[in-house]
Amino acid sequence: MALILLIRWASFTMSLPISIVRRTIWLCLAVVLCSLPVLAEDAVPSMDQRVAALEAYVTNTNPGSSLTGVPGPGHNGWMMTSSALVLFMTLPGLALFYGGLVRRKNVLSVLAQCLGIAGLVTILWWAVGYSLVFGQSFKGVGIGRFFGGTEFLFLRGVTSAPNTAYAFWVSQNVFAMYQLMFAIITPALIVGAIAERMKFSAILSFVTLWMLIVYFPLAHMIWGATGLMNGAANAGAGITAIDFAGGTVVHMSSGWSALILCLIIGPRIGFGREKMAPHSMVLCMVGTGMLWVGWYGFNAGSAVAADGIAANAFMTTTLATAVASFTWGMIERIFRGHASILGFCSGAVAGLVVITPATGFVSSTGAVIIGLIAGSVPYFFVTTVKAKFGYDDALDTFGVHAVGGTMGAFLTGLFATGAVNSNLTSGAALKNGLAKLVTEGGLWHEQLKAIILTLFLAVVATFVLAHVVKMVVGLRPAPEIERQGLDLMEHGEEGYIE
Amino acid sequence: MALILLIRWASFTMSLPISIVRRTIWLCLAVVLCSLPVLAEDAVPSMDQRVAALEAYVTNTNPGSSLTGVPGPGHNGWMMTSSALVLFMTLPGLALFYGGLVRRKNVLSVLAQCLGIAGLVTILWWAVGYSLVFGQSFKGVGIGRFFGGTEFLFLRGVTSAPNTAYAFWVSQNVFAMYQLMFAIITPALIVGAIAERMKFSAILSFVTLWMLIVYFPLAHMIWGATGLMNGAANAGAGITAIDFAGGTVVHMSSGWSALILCLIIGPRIGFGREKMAPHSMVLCMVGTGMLWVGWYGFNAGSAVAADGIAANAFMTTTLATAVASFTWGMIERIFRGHASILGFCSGAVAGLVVITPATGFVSSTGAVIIGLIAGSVPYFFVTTVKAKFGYDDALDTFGVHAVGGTMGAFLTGLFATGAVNSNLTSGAALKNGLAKLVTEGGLWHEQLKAIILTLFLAVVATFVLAHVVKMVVGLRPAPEIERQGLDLMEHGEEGYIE
Amino acid sequence: MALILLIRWASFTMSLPISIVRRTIWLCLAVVLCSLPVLAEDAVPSMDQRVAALEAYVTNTNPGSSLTGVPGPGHNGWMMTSSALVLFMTLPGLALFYGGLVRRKNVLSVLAQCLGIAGLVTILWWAVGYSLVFGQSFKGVGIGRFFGGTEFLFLRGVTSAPNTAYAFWVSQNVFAMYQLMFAIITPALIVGAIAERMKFSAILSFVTLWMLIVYFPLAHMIWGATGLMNGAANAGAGITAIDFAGGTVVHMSSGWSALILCLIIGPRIGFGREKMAPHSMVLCMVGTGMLWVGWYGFNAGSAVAADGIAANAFMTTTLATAVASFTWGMIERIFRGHASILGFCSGAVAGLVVITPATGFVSSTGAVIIGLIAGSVPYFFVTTVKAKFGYDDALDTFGVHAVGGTMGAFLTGLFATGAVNSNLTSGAALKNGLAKLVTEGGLWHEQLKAIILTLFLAVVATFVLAHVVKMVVGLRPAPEIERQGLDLMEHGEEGYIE
Amino acid sequence: MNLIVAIIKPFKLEEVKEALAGIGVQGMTVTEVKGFGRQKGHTEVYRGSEYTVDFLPKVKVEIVVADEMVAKVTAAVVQSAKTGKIGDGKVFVLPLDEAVRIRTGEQGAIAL
Amino acid sequence: MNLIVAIIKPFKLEEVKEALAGIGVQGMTVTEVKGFGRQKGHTEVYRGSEYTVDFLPKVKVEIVVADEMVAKVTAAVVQSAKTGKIGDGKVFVLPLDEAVRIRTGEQGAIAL
Amino acid sequence: MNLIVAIIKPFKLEEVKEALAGIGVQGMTVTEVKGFGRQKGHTEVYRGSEYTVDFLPKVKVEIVVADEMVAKVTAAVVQSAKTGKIGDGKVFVLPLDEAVRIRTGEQGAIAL
Ligand SMILES: Nc1ncnc2c1ncn2[C@@H]1O[C@H](COP(=O)(O)OP(=O)(O)O)[C@@H](O)[C@H]1O
Ligand SMILES: Nc1ncnc2c1ncn2[C@@H]1O[C@H](COP(=O)(O)OP(=O)(O)O)[C@@H](O)[C@H]1O
Ligand SMILES: Nc1ncnc2c1ncn2[C@@H]1O[C@H](COP(=O)(O)OP(=O)(O)O)[C@@H](O)[C@H]1O
Repeated sequence: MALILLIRWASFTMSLPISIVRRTIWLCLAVVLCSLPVLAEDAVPSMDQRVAALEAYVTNTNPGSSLTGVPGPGHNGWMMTSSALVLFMTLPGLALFYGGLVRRKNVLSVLAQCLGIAGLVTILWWAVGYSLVFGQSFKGVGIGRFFGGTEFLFLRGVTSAPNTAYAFWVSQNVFAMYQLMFAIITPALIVGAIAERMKFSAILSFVTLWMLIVYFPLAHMIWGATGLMNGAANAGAGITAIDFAGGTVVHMSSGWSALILCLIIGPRIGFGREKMAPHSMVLCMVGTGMLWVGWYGFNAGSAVAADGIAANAFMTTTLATAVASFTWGMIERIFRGHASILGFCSGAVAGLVVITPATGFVSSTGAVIIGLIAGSVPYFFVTTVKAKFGYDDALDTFGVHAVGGTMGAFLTGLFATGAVNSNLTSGAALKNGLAKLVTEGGLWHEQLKAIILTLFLAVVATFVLAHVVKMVVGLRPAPEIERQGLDLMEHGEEGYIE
Repeated sequence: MALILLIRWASFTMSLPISIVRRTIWLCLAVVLCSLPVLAEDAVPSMDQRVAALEAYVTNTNPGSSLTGVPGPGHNGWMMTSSALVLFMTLPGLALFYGGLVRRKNVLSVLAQCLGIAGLVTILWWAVGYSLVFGQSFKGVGIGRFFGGTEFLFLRGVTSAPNTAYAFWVSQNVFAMYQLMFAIITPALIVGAIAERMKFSAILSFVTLWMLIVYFPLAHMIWGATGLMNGAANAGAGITAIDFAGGTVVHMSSGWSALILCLIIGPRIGFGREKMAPHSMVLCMVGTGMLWVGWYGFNAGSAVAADGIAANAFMTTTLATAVASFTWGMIERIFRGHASILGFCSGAVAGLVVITPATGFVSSTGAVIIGLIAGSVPYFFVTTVKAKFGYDDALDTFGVHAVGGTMGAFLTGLFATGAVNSNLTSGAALKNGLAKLVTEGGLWHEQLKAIILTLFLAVVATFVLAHVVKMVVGLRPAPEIERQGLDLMEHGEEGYIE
Repeated sequence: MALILLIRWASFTMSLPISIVRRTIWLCLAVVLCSLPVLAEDAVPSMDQRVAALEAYVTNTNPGSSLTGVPGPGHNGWMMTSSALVLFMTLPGLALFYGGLVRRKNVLSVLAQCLGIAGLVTILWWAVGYSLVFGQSFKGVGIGRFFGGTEFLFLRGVTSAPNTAYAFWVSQNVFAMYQLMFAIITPALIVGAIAERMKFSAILSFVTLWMLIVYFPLAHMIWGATGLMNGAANAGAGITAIDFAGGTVVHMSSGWSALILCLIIGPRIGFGREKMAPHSMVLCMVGTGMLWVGWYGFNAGSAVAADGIAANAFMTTTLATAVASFTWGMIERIFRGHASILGFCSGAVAGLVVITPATGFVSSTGAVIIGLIAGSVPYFFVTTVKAKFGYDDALDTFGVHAVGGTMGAFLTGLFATGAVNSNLTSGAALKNGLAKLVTEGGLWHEQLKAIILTLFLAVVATFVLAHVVKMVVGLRPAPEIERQGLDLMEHGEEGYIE
Repeated sequence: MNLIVAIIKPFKLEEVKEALAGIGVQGMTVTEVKGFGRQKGHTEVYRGSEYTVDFLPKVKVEIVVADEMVAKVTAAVVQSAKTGKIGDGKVFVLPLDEAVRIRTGEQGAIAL
Repeated sequence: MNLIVAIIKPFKLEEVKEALAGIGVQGMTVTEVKGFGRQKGHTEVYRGSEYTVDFLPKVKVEIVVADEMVAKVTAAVVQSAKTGKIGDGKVFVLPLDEAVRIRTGEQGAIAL
Repeated sequence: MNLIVAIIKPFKLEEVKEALAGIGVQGMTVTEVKGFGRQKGHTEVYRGSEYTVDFLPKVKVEIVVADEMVAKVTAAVVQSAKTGKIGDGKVFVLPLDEAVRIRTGEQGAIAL
C-alpha cells in the first residue's frame, strides 16, 4: 500500500507547476518522514506496528510483525516463577503432605516416590511427552485429536522463542518446563492412594505406562492446540469443554486411577485394625502450606502470562482455598467437636483441587461458592463414603482429587463467565460454539462429556496397566517388608535416627 | 478536534479545481493515514500517548489515555509473586517459627490457629474488609478517615483492571489478595503471646472482632486513599505519617494487642517453674528462613510495582535483617558465651520488623543502622524487661513486634529520604506538608502521633474485646486440657507419632 | 532537522495565496502534530528512540537515549524473585540439606553456621565485597584484573538505577543483593566438609578471611566487567573462559577449599567406627527440594534478565537436575539393590552443580548429557574415592561440589553454543577471541586455565588461612564438646526436645 | 507378686495387649527399646559409609501380677507374641516385694 | 538394697524429683513409657479413621536405694506424685542383689 | 539367673556391646533414659528464660545372664563403660525367677 501511495504521488507531482512541486516536496518529505515505517513495511515494521507489538506485550496479545520470536520479560519472568512454584508443589510440597500422613516407617518411601517420579517423568517428557502433548504435526490426521505430533521429540526446536499456539510472550522452553511440572505432580498424586504398600519398581513401571497411555493423550485432548476437548483454543474441538488448570487432566485422571489401583492392590496389612495415624501432622501442614503457595503457579500460571486472566485466577484460587479450608474445619467442629489440623489442610487442598479447572473462568462470587462446596463434599467422601465401602485409599487421593476434580470440572460448566475471560467468547470459542454455550448456558453438558471421557480413560487404562505391571514386576512387596516399613527394606534408610 | 479538522478539510476541497482535489486527496489520505491516531484522538490515543503509556508501564506511572484498565505484566507478575510470598510467611513460615517455639504437645494448636485465621480473615476480607480499608465511598464524610467505603463489599467490582488510587499497573484483584495476606498474618502474630493456653474458639472470636475494630480502621488510616494518617498518598491526611509496609498497621497493632491479651489471659500453668523450652529449634529456624524470604514480598511488594522503590526496599530489607541477626548473635556471644540459633532467628525477625515501615524510604546506610538497633533493643526487651516484669509473652510477640514496630515507625521518621522515594517529596506529599517535613526534618513528630494513635487503638480495643470474649466464650481451656496439651484436647490430634 | 523543516515550511507559505495558506495550515498542523517528538529530538528522545528503548526493554538490550537509568519491571521483578530464591537456597534450603545429614546432636550447629555466615557475609559485602567484585575503578591498573574498585564501598551510589555494565534493566541495588546471595551460599557450602567438628568462632574467622582472599577476587575475575577470566563480557580478558552461574566461583572454590580444610582439621571423633548416619533424611530431602527450586533463581537469574537466555537456563537446569537425580538413583539400584532417598537427593544436587556453569550456554541435549555425567561421576567420588582415601568429607562437599564444579566448568567448554546465547559470539566475545573458540572449538582449553587458576587459589589460600585460624583461635572444640554435640556446647540449645 | 518383663516385636503389641486384657490383666507399662540378639540386623549405606545396625526395634512390656497369675500371663504373652521366627523375644519373671497405687496408697495385689 | 520403680504422670516428674532430692536421694533414672490401665485413653480421628489410644504417656522413675530408705522413698514418691485422679500410677519395689559405680568400681550402698 | 541393669554414657554403648559379645553374651536390651545424679547438668537459655537441665541422656542396658556369668558380665561392663569421669553410671544386679524364649517356649538359661 505504501508503494502504491508513492507511485500515485509521483505521477501527481508531474502534472503540477514547478514551484508548487518544489514546495509540495517539502510537505511530501514531512509526510514521508513521519510515515516512513509504513513505506518500508515489507522490510521493517512500521512505527505503528512496533508500538502495537509493545502494546501487545502489555496486553498479552499477538505481537504481529514486530518483536516476533521474542519472549516478553514480564510474562517470561512470571512463568519461570510459576514453573518453580509448581515444582515446589511436588518437591517438597506434596512429598511432605503425603509423607507426614504415612507411618514413620514409610515416610522415606513417599519422598523417594516423588523424587523418582520427578526424574522419570522428566526423561519421558523430554523424549516424547512434550511433543505428543503440544506438538501439532498430527493435525488433520485422526490421531491429532489424541496426540500432538512428533516435531518436538527430544525437545528438538524448543527454544526461547515463544510457540504462539500457546503463548505469545513466553519462551517455548519455559512453557515446556512449566507443563513438565504438571506432568510430574499428576502421577505423584496417585501415590497417595497406594501409599505404604506398593513396590518402588512397580510404581515406576506403572507411572511410565500411565503417562504414555493416560496423561499424554489426556493433556493433549484438553490443552493441545489440536486437542479433541480443547474448547477454549481449538476451533475444531469435538467436545467444547474447558479446563483452566487441570481439573480433568490432573486431578480426575490421577484420582480415578488412584481408586482403581488401590482396589487392585488391596488394603495395607493391618488396615482397620492397627493404628495408622499420620506420623507427623507438622510435616503434613508444612506440605499443605507449600501446596497452597505453589498452586498459585499452577493456577495463575495457567494463563501462561502475567495478565488479567492470571490475576483473576490468583484471586479465585485464594478465595476458594481459604473458604474450603475454613468450611471443612467448621464442619468438623460442629459434627466432631473439634477442628483438626488435618481438617483444615484437607479443606485447603480440596479447595485448590476444585477451583483448579474453574480458576481462570469464574468470578470471586463463583470462587466462594466453589469453596463452600469443596470444603464439604469431599469431607463426606473421605469420612462417610470411604468408611462405608472400606477401600484403603490411604491418603485420600480419590476422596479429594477424583471427587474434587470431577466436581470442579462440572462446576466450571456452571460458573464460567466471559466477563473474566474473553477467550470464552471470542476466537476459537466463537467458531466451535463454546461462546454460545458460555453465554446462553449449557456448557455443563460439554463438561460432562469431558468428565465421562476422562473417567473412562483413567479407569480402563489403569485397570489394564495395573494388571500388566502386576504380572511383570508384581505390585506389592513381601508382607515382611511391608511390616518392617518400606524405608528400610526398599530404600535402605531410616527416616529419623535418634 | 479531529472531527473539526476533517470538516474544514472537506469544505476546503469544495473550492478547488477537480484535478487538484483528486490529487490532493491522495496527500490527504497519506496524512490522514499516518496521523490517524491524532485525528481520532478523542476516540483513540495518539502515537505519543500510546508510547507514553508504554513508558508509564516501565516507570510505573499513570498510563494516561492509552492502555488504561490494563495491568502491566512485569508489575502484575511481581505482585502475584509477592502475594504468594506473603502467604508463605504465614503458611507455613510463621506457623513453623511459632510452632517450633512451643512445647511438643502444643505444636499443632499453633498451626491450627494460623490455618484457622487464614480462612476466617479471608472471609472477612472478602465480605467487608477490603472495602472498608481500600474503598473510598466514605470520602468527604468524617468516617472516611477511618473506614474506606462500601463499594467493594463482597469484592464487587474488584476485577483485573487496576485501581489507580493504589497502583497504575497492578490488577485490583491481585492488589486485594496481596493486602489480604497482610490481614492474615497480622492477627496470626498475636498468637505468639498467648500460645499454649487460649481456647481455639476464643482466638477465632477475638480475631473476628479485632479485625473489625482494630485492623480495618488502622489499615485504612495508614494506607487508604482517604486515610487519616496516609501522609504519602492522601493530600488531605490529618497526620502526615508514613509507613511503607506496616510498622504500625501490622507490627505495632499486633504486638501491643498481644501484650494486653497476654496480661489479661495470664501466664501458662507452670510458667517460671517448668521447662518450657522450644520443642524444635529446627522448625523455628526453618520458619525464620521462610519469613525472611517471604518478607521480600511483604516489603518490596509494598511498592505495588516492580520498580525502583521496590528495588530499594529489597536492598534495605536484606541489609537490616542480616545485620540485626548477626548483631543479636554477637551480643549473646559476648554476654552469654555463645550465639544461639534462637538468637540469630530472633535478630533476623527483629530486623525484618524494624525495617518494615522504613524499607521503601531509607538508604542502605539507614538500613544498616536500623539493623544494628533492631538487633539490640528487642534483645534487651525479650531478656531483661520480660524477666523483670514477669508477663508471659510466650513467644515474644510484644518484645519483637511491638517494640520493633514502634521503633521502626519512629526511626522511619529519622531516616526517610526523598532521594530513594520521590513520593515523599511530590504529589500528595507536597500538598499535605509531608514533603517539607521530609526535607527539613520533623517527620518524627508526625510519626510519633501515628505511633500514639496506633498504640492507643490497639491497647484500648484489645482490652475491651478480650473481656467481651472472656465473658461470652471464655479465654482459657480447663487446666487439665492445658496440661495435656491443646493438640490432643482441642484438635484431637498429636503432632508426632512414633 | 525538524527545525529546518519548520523554517522551510514557513518561507514556503509566505509565497502562497492566503486561502491556500490558511487551508494548508491545517494540513501542516496535522503533520506537525504527528511528528512532534521528532521536532524536539535534540532535547528529548525522538519517537523512534523512545520506541527503540521500549523494545530494548523487551529484548533486554541497551535502552539508548530514552528510559535510561530506569529499571524494567519484568526484569526487576524476576531478579527480585531470583534473589529471594537464592537466599531460600541457603535459608533454609542448604541448612536443612546439611542439617538433616548430620547427627541429631549437631543439627543446630549447621543451622547456626548458615545463619552466622549469612549475617557476616552481608556485612562484608556491604562494606567492601560488592565494590571489590563489581566496581571498575581499578580498571587499567594491574590489580583491576583481580579486584574491581572502591567506588561502591559501603554500597555508596548503589541505587535503583541499573549499572549497565552488568544489566540494562535491573536496578543495581537488586543486582548487588542478588550477588550477595551467591556470596552467602558459597562459604556455607564449605561447612559440609567440616561439619560436626569445627568451632563456630573458627568458622566465622575462616570465612571472613576466605571471602577477602578467595571469593572476592575469584568472583571479580570471572564476573567483573574488568575481570581476568571474564570471557563473555570483558573484551580485554586474559583468559577467555566462561562461567554462567558459578561453576568455578561458587562450586569449585568452595569444594576444593572444603577438601583442604577437612584434611587439615582431621576426621570426626569416632569416624569409621561409630554410626554417623544422617539423623533426618526427611529434612535432607526437604532441603534438596528447596535447593532445586531456589536454584532456578541461581541459574536462570544469572541472565540478570527475564529474557531468552534465562529461559534457556531454566530448561537446562531442569533437565540436567532431573536426569542426574534419576541416574544416581538407578546406579544405586543396580549396584546396591535399592535406590535411596539420599541417592536421589545427591544426584539432584550434583546435577544442579554441574549444569551451573553451563546452564545459559548449552542446549537441551547438552543438558541431558551433562545430567547423565553429573549423576554418575560424583557418585563414584563420594562412594569409592572417599572410602579409598579415608578423608572425612562429612557431607561430601568435595565429592559433589568440587568434583561437580570442576567437571561442569570443563563440560561447559565442550557444550557451549552461540545458538542459545548470542553473547558468546558477539560484543566482547568477538574482540577477545571467545567467539572464535566457541565457533571453531577449543574453548575447553581456556576453561582448563580457569579451572587450574581457581583450584590453585582455593587450595593454597585455604591451606594458609586454615593454619592462621588454627593458630589464632583454634579449629576444633575440645573432644568432650564434640562428643556431647556442638548444639548444646557451642550454642546452648538442643535441636529437639521431647 | 512378680514383675513380668516381655521383650516382643513391636507389631505384636496390640495382640499381646488384647491377650492380656482377655485374661484379666488390668494394667501394663510399655517402653520402646532396642534389642540385640540372635536376630541379624541390617546394613544401611549412606553414600560411601556403611553402617551395620544390630540393634533392632523391640517393645518392652512390663506387667506386675499377683503370684497366681504369673504362669497364665507368661503363657498368654508367649502365645500372642509368637511368630515362630527368630527375634520373637523373651519373657523374664522377676520377684517383686511391694506394689503401691499412688492415687489411693493401696498396697499389695490390690494395687495392681 | 532395693530398686524402686515408680510409674507417674509426666508433669509430676519435677515434683517427684524435688521430693526425692529433699530426702537425700542422689540419683535416679528416668524413662518415657506408655501406660495401659484403668485410666481411659482417648479417640483420635483422622479423616475417616478412628483410633482409640489406650496407651497414655507416663514416666518411669527408677531409684536404687539402701534398704533403710525404701519406705521413706516410697512415701515421698506417693505423696509428690499424687493428684488423686485416676492414672496417678504405681510404685513397685524390687529386691536388688548388687550395685556398682562404674567410675570407681565401688560396690553396695556406697555406690548409689 | 540374674538381670544386670547398666546405666552408661550413650557414646559408650558400642564398646560395651563389643565387650559383652566378647565374653559370650548373646543378647541384651537397650533403652534410652535420662539420668539424674552427681554429674551436673547444664543450663539452657532461650531468650529470657533459663532452664537447668539436670537430666542427662544415658543408656540403660539390660542383660539377663545365668548365675555363673554375673561377675564376669558386671566386670566387663564396668571396664568398657568407664571413662573415670563423673556420670559414668551404675551396674545393678537383680534376681530373676524365670526366662522364656517366646519363639520356642524354652525356659531357663537356655532361653537367653
Ligand atoms: N540375654 C538377654 N538379656 C536381655 N535381653 C535379651 C537377651 N537375649 C535376647 N534379649 C532380647 O530379646 C530379643 C530377641 O532375641 P533374639 O536372640 O534376637 O531372638 P530370639 O528371641 O528368637 O532368641 C533381643 O532383640 C533382645 O532385646
Ligand atoms: N499391673 C501393672 N503392671 C505394670 N504397670 C501397671 C500395672 N497397672 C498399672 N500400671 C501402670 O500404672 C499406670 C496407671 O494405672 P491406672 O490403672 O491407669 O490408674 P491408677 O494408677 O490410678 O490405678 C498405667 O498407665 C500403667 O503404666
Ligand atoms: N540411686 C540411683 N538409682 C538409679 N539410678 C541411679 C542412681 N544413682 C545414679 N543413677 C544413674 O546413674 C547415672 C550416673 O550417676 P552419677 O551420680 O551422675 O555419676 P556416677 O555414676 O559417676 O556416680 C545417673 O545419671 C543415673 O542415671
